[in-house]
Amino acid sequence: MSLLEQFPREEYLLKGNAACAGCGPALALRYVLKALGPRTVLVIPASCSSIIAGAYPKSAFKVPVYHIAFAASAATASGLVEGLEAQGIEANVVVWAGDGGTVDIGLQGLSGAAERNHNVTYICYDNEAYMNTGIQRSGATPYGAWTTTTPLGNKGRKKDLPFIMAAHNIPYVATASPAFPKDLVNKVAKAQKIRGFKYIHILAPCPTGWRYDPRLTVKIARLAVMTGFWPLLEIEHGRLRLNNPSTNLLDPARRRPLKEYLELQGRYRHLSEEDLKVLQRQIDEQWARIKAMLRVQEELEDQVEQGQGERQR
Amino acid sequence: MVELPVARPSVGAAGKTGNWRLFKPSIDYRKCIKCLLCWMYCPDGVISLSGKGLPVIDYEYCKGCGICAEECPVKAIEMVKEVEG
Amino acid sequence: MREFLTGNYAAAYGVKLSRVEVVSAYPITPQTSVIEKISEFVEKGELKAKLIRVESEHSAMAAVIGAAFSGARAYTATSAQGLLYMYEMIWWAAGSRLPVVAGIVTRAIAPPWSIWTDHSDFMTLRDAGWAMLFASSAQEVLDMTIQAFKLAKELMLPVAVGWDAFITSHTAEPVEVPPQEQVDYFLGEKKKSPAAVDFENPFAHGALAFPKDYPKFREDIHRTLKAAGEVYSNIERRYYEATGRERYGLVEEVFCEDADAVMFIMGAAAGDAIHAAGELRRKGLHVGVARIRSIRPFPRNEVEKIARRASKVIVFDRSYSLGFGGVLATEVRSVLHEEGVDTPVISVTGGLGGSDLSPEYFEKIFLKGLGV
Amino acid sequence: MLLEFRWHGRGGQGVVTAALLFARAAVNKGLYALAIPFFGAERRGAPVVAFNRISDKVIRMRSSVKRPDFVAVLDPSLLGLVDVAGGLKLGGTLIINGSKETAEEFVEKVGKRVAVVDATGIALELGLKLSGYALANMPMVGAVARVSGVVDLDALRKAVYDVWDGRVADSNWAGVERGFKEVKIFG
Repeated sequence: MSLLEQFPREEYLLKGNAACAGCGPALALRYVLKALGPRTVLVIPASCSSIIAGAYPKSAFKVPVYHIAFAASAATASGLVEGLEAQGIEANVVVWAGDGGTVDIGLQGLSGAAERNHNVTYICYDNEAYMNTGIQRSGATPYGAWTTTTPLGNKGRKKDLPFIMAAHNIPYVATASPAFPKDLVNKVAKAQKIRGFKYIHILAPCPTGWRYDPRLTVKIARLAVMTGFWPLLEIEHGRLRLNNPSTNLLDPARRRPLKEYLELQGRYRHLSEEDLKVLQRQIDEQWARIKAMLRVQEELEDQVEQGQGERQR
Repeated sequence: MVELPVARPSVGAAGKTGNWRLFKPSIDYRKCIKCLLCWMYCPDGVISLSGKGLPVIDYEYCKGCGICAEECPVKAIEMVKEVEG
Repeated sequence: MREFLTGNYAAAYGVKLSRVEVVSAYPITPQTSVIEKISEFVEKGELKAKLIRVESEHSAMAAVIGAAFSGARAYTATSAQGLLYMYEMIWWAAGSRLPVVAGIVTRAIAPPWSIWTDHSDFMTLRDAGWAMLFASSAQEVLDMTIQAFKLAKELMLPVAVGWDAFITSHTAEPVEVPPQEQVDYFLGEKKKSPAAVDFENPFAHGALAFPKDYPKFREDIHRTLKAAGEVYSNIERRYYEATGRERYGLVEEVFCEDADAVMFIMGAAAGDAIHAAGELRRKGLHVGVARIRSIRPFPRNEVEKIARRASKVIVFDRSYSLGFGGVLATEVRSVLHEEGVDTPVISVTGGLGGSDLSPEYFEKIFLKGLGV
Repeated sequence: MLLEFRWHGRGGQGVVTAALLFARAAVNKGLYALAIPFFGAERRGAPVVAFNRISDKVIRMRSSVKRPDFVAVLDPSLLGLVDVAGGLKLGGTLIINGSKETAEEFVEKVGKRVAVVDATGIALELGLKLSGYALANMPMVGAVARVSGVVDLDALRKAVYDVWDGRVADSNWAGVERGFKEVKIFG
């Protein structure tokens, strides 16, 4: 399939918007909207995207948008989708929220909406800090990263929201990256077809906050995946699966050295060897957990299969 | 009539963002293999395709981030300094 | 049909008759039985609404906002802490010009914990761009809830209908429930809201507005609410024409025409004040009660007229602007000052946290006001 | 005409239900009635009160009843605990769930007209129970109706069958009817 077949030409994020040059979230949103098409309504909480949108009376989005307060996006989407259903109107209701609006202030509402399993796709574009207000630490800021509120490097550990969402037993959870647009578009398209609450978490590099030359956005996004920092995976009806190229990265030897990812970013400039080890360990633990989960999942599936076989006998 | 705070879709919601640019991507069409990766990776969607399938940059809105130059597999795009005036 | 209903059940009947499409709420005493009754209607199929049992009041209002943005008729109800928790969204609903309706079962604000009525929670809505109506009986809760949906649509603003915890919310009384056809006729065909999502001509709702653009949105809400008194009066008239129910206006006047002392009061305690006024009249004292039914729009003309006739105005508040004084009293004084009415105004605040307001209590206030 | 009632009982005994049912019956008689629960943060077992105001005109007064014409006491154990006769009007009547002895004792003590009915006994005989409590409220509604003379059996019957149906309605109705018929006035 050619690129053009996979990515419709139609642009729904219009040019001349207010995103910074080289904006990872803008790139990701461009893909998301191409995957969803015009019958989509975005709910956007306070975030960079409230600014990317441009200012009244112009909007950079070619789809309907409801701009809402920080904590309220998931609940607003709940009401929106139920209201549309009540009136027999079909549309994709999609939340497009940053990491602060998702893992911090919006988490209560997100958890509630997920538990109620509304037919909503919630997409978190994660640039790992409050970039819109000027690079303050969020719950999604990784260990060691500089922000204006962690001037000596973040001591906390990045909140693992995809797995927290998976624990809600919603039908679909996925991670994605703008460096792998085909994977991203496939996931959004798949989510669109599943009824219920879908959660997609996109790691979206921010040249302004991560302190790098904007031309490197895709490269850095790619390295985040290739070093194993950001595994591409999906959890469909509870079943975890790695996606290419992360499928190969269960073997640590296949992962690129973490340093390659970090050294391109000014926010890690001060990182000590000790810090690097801590961060590396976190990544190794993450992969060990994924490995264990895949193994347990397989064992469970075998058992269920055997059990069914026995009952049949 | 109710004064509704609604904004309509428009190109250039933030103005002519081409003037944000310090460097300008320049495509060497002799090298271009029409892979369209530049089109795909452009965060601003300012690259369109000519009738011949060649990428064309809209300099009115290109912010000059340089992702296209970075991702071009045959190095057909070069970032050149904007000339003043 | 005549039913025997509590104020909260009456609200639920109002919601049902208004054919609400989305209800979203979070439980809080004393609001709960509104939503319990609505749940019953929905589960029994008597009301075809989506019921979203959210995880917080902030989400309750956010969901109602989302529903209104979809174009659906939406309702929520809450009290006290719940209202304060949804406060950010309260402003959002008004700023968005979304015609949602909220029932506010008034309850004192903690700490210390209290589940009983006063109007402090309701009064926090004053500056937020909502129309604010206040009922004093279950009948009025039902009528006002239905009227509120019409008012919201005509103003393109959210409307709050308040009533007192327990005294109204849990007190049962005979209520005339209008037949569905009458309410359908009154509310009319549902038209597409200009603020609702549009896929053919998409727009972004609530995008950034620079200082040159922002003021006009606020000014329009201000203008709309200031002029809403006439809109409400028309609605009440049309409701009367459709159902034959009573009409009160923005202020219900009892014995006001020839009163020396008039008491402005809002909510269920007005009934006790009216009773007291009746007793005093029997003793030859000319006192009257002016029950305020709408805080936004504020009944400027009515207040002015009533106060001009009287020699003494008493304003009874069931809430404070802490550190300043009674909220209603402040507004009444402001109107009288602007209109050049020099009738003396006595401000009395009482009944906070549900403390009982009896006719005897109001008799004393009247006597004090008259200087007897 | 304005008659005011106060109901005493314990949380879980159906005091509010009694006030509601009684008011409904009054409405069935073409009267205007309010059933006013005094809600506290009461829990099961704690003393609770509810009120009725009944009139031939619309009643706007909603404060708690302080000078009742009739007081109903659903649980005899409250007699020593709560000032059940407090504020009772001159010529008012206390209607107590209890025995002849309780009544005589009480008449002496408060000097008021007292009526008694063995509501608990009736409830137990009819199997009127909820979560372990004998529901004395049904016979008490009947007794209060009879003593006050505000509503008759027809109005009560309609009220019961408006609120409940099936077997629950039948047994509740049996309780109300027996309370109505078995109440006795002393003093």
